[in-house]
Amino acid sequence: MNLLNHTPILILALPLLAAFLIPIIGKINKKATGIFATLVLGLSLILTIILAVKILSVGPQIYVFGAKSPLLTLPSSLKFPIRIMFQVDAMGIFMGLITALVSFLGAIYSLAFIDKKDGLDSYYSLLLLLTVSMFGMEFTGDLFNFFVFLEIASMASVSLICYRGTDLGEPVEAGFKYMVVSSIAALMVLFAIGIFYGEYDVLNIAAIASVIKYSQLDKIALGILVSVLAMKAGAVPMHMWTPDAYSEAPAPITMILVAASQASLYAIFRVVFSLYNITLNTLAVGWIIIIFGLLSMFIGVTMAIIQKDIKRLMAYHAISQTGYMLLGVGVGLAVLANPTALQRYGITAMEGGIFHIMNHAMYKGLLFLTAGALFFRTGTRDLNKMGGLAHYMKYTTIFFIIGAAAIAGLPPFNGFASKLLIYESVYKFNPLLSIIAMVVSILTLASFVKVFHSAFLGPKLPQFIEVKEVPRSMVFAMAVLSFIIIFFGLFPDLIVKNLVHPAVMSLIEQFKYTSTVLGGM
Amino acid sequence: MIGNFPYITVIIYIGCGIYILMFQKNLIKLAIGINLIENGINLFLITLGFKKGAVAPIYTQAPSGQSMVLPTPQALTLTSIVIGVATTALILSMAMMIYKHYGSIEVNEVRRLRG
Amino acid sequence: MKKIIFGIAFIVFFSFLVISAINMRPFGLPTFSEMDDYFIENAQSEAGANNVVTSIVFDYRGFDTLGEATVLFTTIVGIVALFRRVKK
Amino acid sequence: MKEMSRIVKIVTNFIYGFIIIFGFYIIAHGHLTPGGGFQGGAVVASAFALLLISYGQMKAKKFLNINIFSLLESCGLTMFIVVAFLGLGTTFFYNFLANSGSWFGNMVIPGINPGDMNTAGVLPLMNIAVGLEVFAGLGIIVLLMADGAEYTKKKENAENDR
Repeated sequence: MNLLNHTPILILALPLLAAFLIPIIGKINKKATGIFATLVLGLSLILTIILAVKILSVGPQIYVFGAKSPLLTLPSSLKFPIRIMFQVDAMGIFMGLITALVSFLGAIYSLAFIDKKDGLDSYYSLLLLLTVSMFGMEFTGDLFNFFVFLEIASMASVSLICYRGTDLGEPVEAGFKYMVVSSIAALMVLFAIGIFYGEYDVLNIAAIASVIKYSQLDKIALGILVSVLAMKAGAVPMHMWTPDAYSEAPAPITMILVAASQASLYAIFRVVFSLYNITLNTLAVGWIIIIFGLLSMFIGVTMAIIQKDIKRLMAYHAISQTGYMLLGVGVGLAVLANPTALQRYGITAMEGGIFHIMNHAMYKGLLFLTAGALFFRTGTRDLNKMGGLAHYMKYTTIFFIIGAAAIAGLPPFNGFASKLLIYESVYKFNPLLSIIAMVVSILTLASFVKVFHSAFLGPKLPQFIEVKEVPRSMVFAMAVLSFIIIFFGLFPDLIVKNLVHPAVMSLIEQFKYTSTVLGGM
Repeated sequence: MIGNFPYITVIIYIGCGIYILMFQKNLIKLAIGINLIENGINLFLITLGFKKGAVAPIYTQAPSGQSMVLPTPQALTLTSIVIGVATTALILSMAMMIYKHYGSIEVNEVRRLRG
Repeated sequence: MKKIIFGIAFIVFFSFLVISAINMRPFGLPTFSEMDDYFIENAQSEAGANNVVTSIVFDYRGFDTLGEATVLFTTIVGIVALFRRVKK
Repeated sequence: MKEMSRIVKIVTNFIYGFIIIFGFYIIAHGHLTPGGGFQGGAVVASAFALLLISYGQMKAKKFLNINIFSLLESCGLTMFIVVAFLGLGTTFFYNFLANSGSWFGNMVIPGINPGDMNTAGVLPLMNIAVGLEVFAGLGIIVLLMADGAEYTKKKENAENDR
């Protein structure tokens, strides 16, 4: 009965139990909900780290629900699994680490950020549910279970976007837009699951991957899944909801929403690499993902330069950075078929793309937290109204500089490490793509210099006289993020070698993924 | 081809929902559109699980000697119906709140977020 | 102009759906059904319930139903947060 | 919402008890007859909606109290996840009570049988937990949306007065 081989479910079930208890605790006393939620998220962060160490040393972990033992995947008389199971491999736990860290820091940040007057228990309950649904999306090995957690993620994020909507109109409009987009996405995912169930009468990802034949139906299911999950991840053709949703949500929630849309990005990679892998013609689908990435990069940054609202500007940058990840992994997918090209630059491209997911979550989270700090003190998000804040908010200025330098890809910070990997490998695949990526990176730097100048520099404005530094819990959250950014920037190969590389290999080797389930322990 | 006629009617049903979502301008109609697609896909799942001349998979006083319909789509549809209820409840509450703040529920007038 | 783009997108998407409906498996006779046959035979002995669908919903795929109850709970907390009276 | 005429109220007083009992019947017999936690909860919640409509939103607040529903809902969900946790000895959702002779553990006669309530281990407990959660939750949704309709309608009257 040692709890260690139950860690995959404990990471998820403890915050879920806490989320159910919070309305009761909220009735007893208001303040306790925040601290209770932060403690539970801290506990699940520790459990995620334990699970990560175990997976990187031993190998992918399986957890079957309701069977005689957690590892009994196949019932005695059948050749494929019938129960729901968690299949956590290196890629899943890589995303799990991002989710755990981002939501723990978001909870600490919102201890001081959210006003204590009302609706506190709803806020923390929704924050826990959003975290649980992201964990579920990243750990599950069952298609329908992924659909249920996708639905919880969209419900929780819509409710959190509308959190400030009781007396303001815009958050509810942003929430409505996001709700319509994510319910269409979830329904089309359900339609694709119906197609897979109709064809193979099985719902487990590894089991479908072993019998998939890339027939006419599978092409349609692949088309639906990739386009719909790209819409959820904020890629260009359907990115209209991203600036509204990110700018109207409270700052810590925007940080977690960035990680939530990256969970949909992870879902695209899981569908494309673990479900189809060689069976789909990799060049065509690879190029489609590359085009998604290029469009997102370019349109994201060009729209960002003309923005006046600081959070909308950062939201457009989030779209353009998602383009980098799609580009990196798209190149990896395009050359998946011929092993020589894959060894030469395909794997480094994917390493760059996936490492960029972690880096992006860190520095985009830091930037949104600094924007939240500015909003917390000055009450406005409009760059024209702000000015000369560097005089009063020293720490926030330092954190903003670190974040802006990291997103622009300046050397000592983590953005540079992953972008360099992408530039190198994409250049070998097709020089033009790499040049576009560099131009976009320069435009990113330009727009952040503009933000830094208009928000922080300039004379002391009269209306900001009484502005002082943000409370300690917000500074602590930002400090942890900037420490990670600097640490990843200085020792990138340490992270790439023993965290990102196993994740990439677990995506590429579909045989290992299916054999852990069907091979049966 | 004619054997798959139930699937085609379900697809037409989903098509109406998508048509509403794309071309209607009223928020409540959008909610109805999403509900149509939701029910359409539930029907699609159920028609997947049908077996000719079979009985519901319940053993209490079941007519003896008959095969049973596939149970898994019914379990999936149960979950999907409750998700439909939750989605519709949330969308309608947001439509109410938008009406409270903007005074109208036409998509063209509810457009303060620009650019 | 916007309407034409939407119209083309709608027709393309609708044709995808119709193609998938046409070469889906024949309506009354499911080609593969080992998983469901296993449920029909073993639900009574393993889960002990006469109603096979309930045994799937709560025992074989119980984690889905936990996720399901969480979806309903999320919606309710979201609506409570939306309609709360902001105490000035 | 204004309250309905007297006839509706009398009929509602008579009927709503039976609807609630029927809902609990569906919840309790979830593992024998068609139905279960979700369907039974929805039937019971329809009784609350009937009361709300017939008595109008102001009066219904006296006997349909949101705090009790919120408490019931959290208890139902906690019971559900605790029952799932109890199976943690082997795995998370393990049906440890089935065929174990204790609470709901009688052996089931294979094949067609008249159905015995005392079977299917964890399933009846989960059915009751989910039924509790669904009817309390849908009760909250119905009350809040009625409340929201009043809240937004006041905006209309305010505009007309201005």
